[in-house]
Amino acid sequence: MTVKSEKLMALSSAIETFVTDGCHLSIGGFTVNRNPMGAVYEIIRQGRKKIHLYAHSNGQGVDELVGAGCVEKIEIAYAGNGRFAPTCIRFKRAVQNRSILVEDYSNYQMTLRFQAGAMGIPFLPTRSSLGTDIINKWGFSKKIRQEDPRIPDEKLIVGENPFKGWTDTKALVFVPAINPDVTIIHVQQADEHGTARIQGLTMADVEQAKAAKHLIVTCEELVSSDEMKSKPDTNQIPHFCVDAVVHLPWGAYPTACYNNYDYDPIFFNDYKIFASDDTLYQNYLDKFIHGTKNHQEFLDLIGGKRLQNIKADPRTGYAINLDRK
Amino acid sequence: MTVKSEKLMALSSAIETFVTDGCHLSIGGFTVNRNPMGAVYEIIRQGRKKIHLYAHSNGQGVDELVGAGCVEKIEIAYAGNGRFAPTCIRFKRAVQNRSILVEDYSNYQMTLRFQAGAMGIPFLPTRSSLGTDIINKWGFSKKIRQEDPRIPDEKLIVGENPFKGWTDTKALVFVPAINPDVTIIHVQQADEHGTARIQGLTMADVEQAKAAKHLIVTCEELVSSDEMKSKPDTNQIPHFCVDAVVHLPWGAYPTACYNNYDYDPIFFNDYKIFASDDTLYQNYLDKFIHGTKNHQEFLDLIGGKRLQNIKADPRTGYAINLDRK
Amino acid sequence: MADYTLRELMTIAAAREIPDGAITFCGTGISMVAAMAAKHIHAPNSTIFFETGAIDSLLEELPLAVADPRVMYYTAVNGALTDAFAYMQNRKTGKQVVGIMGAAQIDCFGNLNSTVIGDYHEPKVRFSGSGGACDVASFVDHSLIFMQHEKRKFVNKVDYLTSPGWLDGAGGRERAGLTGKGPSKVITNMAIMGFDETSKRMVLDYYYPGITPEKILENMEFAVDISKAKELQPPTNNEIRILREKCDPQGLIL
Amino acid sequence: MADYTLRELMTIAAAREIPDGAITFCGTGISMVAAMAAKHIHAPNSTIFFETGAIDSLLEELPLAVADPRVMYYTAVNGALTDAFAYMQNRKTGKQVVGIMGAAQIDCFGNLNSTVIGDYHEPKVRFSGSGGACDVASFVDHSLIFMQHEKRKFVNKVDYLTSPGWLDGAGGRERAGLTGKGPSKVITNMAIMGFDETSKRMVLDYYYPGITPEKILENMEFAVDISKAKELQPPTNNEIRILREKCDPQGLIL
Repeated sequence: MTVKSEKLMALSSAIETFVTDGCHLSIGGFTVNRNPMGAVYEIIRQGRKKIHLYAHSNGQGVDELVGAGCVEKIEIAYAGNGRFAPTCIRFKRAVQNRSILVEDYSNYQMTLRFQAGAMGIPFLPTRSSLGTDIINKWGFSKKIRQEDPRIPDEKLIVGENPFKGWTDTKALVFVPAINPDVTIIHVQQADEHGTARIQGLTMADVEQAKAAKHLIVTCEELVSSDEMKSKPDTNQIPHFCVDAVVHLPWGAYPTACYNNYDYDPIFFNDYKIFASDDTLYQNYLDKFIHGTKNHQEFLDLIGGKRLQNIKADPRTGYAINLDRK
Repeated sequence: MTVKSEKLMALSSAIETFVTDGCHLSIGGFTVNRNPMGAVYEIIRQGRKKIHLYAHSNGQGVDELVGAGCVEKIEIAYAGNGRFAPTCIRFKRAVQNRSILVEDYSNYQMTLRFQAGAMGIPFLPTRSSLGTDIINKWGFSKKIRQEDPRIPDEKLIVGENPFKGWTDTKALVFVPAINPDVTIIHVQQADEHGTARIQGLTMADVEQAKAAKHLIVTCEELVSSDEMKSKPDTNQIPHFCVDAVVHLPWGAYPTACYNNYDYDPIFFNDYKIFASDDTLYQNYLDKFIHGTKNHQEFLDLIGGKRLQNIKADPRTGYAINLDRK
Repeated sequence: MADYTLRELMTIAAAREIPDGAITFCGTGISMVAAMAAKHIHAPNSTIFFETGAIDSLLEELPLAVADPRVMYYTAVNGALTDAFAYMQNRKTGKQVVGIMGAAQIDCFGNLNSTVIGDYHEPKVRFSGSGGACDVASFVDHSLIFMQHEKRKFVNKVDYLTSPGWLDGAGGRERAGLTGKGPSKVITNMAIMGFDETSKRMVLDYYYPGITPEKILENMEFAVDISKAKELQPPTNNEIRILREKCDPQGLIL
Repeated sequence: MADYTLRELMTIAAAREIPDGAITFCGTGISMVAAMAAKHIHAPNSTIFFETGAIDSLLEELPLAVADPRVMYYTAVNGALTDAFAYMQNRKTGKQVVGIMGAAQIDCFGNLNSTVIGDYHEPKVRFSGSGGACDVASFVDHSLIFMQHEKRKFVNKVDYLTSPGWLDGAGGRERAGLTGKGPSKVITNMAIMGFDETSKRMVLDYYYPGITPEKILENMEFAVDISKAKELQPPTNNEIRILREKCDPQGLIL
């Protein structure tokens, strides 16, 4: 009853097949953690343009896609990278240059929007942002919204509570569903059919995964279905949600992958310098991304010593006493 | 930093403190599985009356509370017990006698109602039940609804999609939140502060727990906080949601508790006979519930051999080759 | 030709309707056995899942309820009710779902009653209620219904409309705002009924060996088109063997 | 009196506002250290949690982001964003939450801007955006704000209202439909500001040793009532010791 899975792909094929110019893309992870960075770099290598990006707080992944010029529009809650970048540097520049269009939401709103997409409904209600400019100020004009059927005609709608006064609520903000053309997440373990296991916090990855029309899962470790099915309480995504499975060790690097490796502070500190200057940033892209054929070559350029340095301690799941200054 | 928890209670105290006559109660589990049966029997022993019960598909727990005369009104999706009772027998009788009032929802609707309660919002939207009598026919009159502020003034509301046509949806059913006065769930493991771990399917227990004003957790095994915090990916309910923790081995018996014990087919087959006759049922209550002081005495009456028979096999989590005819 | 019981025939008839690659939603009893039979016979890539949140259960032993611990062993994911129903309402995964249901009453458009006989407030007979049946019937494009073929069950008007079929026929679901489709087939102890593509009224597709279309009509309150009905191919030896050896070896359901 | 830095003083000032039993929502940086300090000093039963879904993290090492793997180790529950924000919006648990935020601009009602300086569509300076700040500010009854005390930051009107404070003052939140309360305190490098109980306008509660109320007013676009202001008690030796030894021994934030 086990059939060799056609979902198992090389990263380059998965990106080529599902991530097209102008596609609506969502990536998993959160700031310094479990961004699908290998996939992000491959998108940059393949030169994708005009991507419409959905993100709650995907610091590093967002900044690199924006920095490399892949992104045209972005719906986002938070573009920072913890202590390493209070505001993501290339993102900041792109918005100030007006080379990308941005529309702002709160983190919970973006999460609810993915959740609504996963649930197959048009919206979810919340009280978050009542009385704020997140409701009043739209990043995308009515015209832009109407031209792309994948964007709802209105940003957020304030409505009455249909159950008058129930739970002491008068007004609500209705946040519209997102159904990305493609979502990419990086997980600790998956089998060849796509069943996936995330360790540590799942962020909004599960909702993003289930909301998508196509789902690419890159995984640290490709394991047997027997191994996955032996511990089903720890799995989150069933095979039938998944379109492509890519075995990609260190696939979240330079962001962290809990129980596997930490984020690389050296990378982030270097990146801060590169990102702050256009020429240095172009050199960075030329050397590290365009100058490498694939994620393995990129990792080789970083060097085994740096990787060794951030390997996770088995007790805590991160690299203890790592120099993070 | 560890303070002896005041939440740790005897079952009788927890029920006495939180489950009052006329309270709105929700119990966890699903048909033959992980119903908080020890707590149900204690509610019966303490003679609680006029309970307003919320359930999606809690077969055995519902039928015993109804059978013992504790319940006045019930909002429910499914009152059956798998192959052992296509319709729960005492429930069927009580509805046909009109000794309880019942209001019908679908299973997803009840789940969404608990989820809305947990999310702190008045309703959630779905397409389920459009065009059906689940919308048209109310179990509780307008008058009953208005007299109890804990019941919304309307059962379900059909509304327009505020994002016209978004996700190809025109109409939606808005299902109102439930915030029970008290929820009781039975879990495999908890610590004295209330952090809880469910193994196998969580059903709607997590949503029911978080929706409640007060939460009682009965647990098969009381473990240290250290044990709980060492495997946090497998925990679902944090201590701050919990009001009472009760250590109650076999607390789901005669329903199953995954990885611990199976359901008891002998009990269910006997129950079917008792429940089908008013006198036999009264005898059952007198002997098994009122005739025992607590859950341990009840279990003693069942006998160790019966319990031994349904102990879970460690590989599968249930009792293999159990005679279930 | 295999020696078989009527219940086995019904199970096989339902199993044949489940395509390879389907995500099969099933309840307790015969529908679970039909889903298992499909997976063992012709749909190895189908996935059995339960409203309780268990996905792709091994079912080494037959569960007697959808919350039976036997559905939790060796699954792809052990989730929750929130997840399970969301897969059905989800626009990508919902299209792959085949739902299997039963009911106490059915009308000519496949609308189901599993709630009460008689008045809702003064019922003559109370049943279990919807469970997840209304949900799956509301959401998915492909559903199968098991029924006993009796006049009191195939009625002009259901006493309570629990689970939506094609509602009032052509365009009915769209008017109500439902996006999925009404039932595909009704599998009874006498026949397989389908629905007319245009009018969405029930029609007789297949009658079982030894049963006449006339006998079937006698057991329904409403008339159906029998003009295109054919006799059903009985189960093969292989189908019956798999059913008995792999799906319900303990004879708990069949 | 202890020797202390201004940053340490601010951290302690915030920590003192966190009651025992609180569920403390914090972001990256100084707010995380304040939450840890409260737990180590006077609020042992407080629970630190992050919008990313980590509940009651041990924080053996200081995280540099709310998604840092250090927040995932030895927690009560590792959940998801859906869970974390629901605890804040939930009517039972939300009442126990103390939120700690920062911003680029604040107005006299405690409304915050962390999105842009200048026009939204043609920003002079772009910041990170709301993250979870707007959510926690919308939901909870008790929140603290860290600010640098500068005229360009304490403004008559925020360029973009990212996170709701008391909105337009008395009754403003109710009119907008918000159920939680506006901010309790603003903790700056010069002072602790509160809000008038009736008007909800900012007032000066405490000025730091060596800072005059007049100097504080000079660093704000809008005037505030300074009539009830007192000098703040400096941190104790014990507070400073715990801060340095237990909360940020590597000096990553302070």
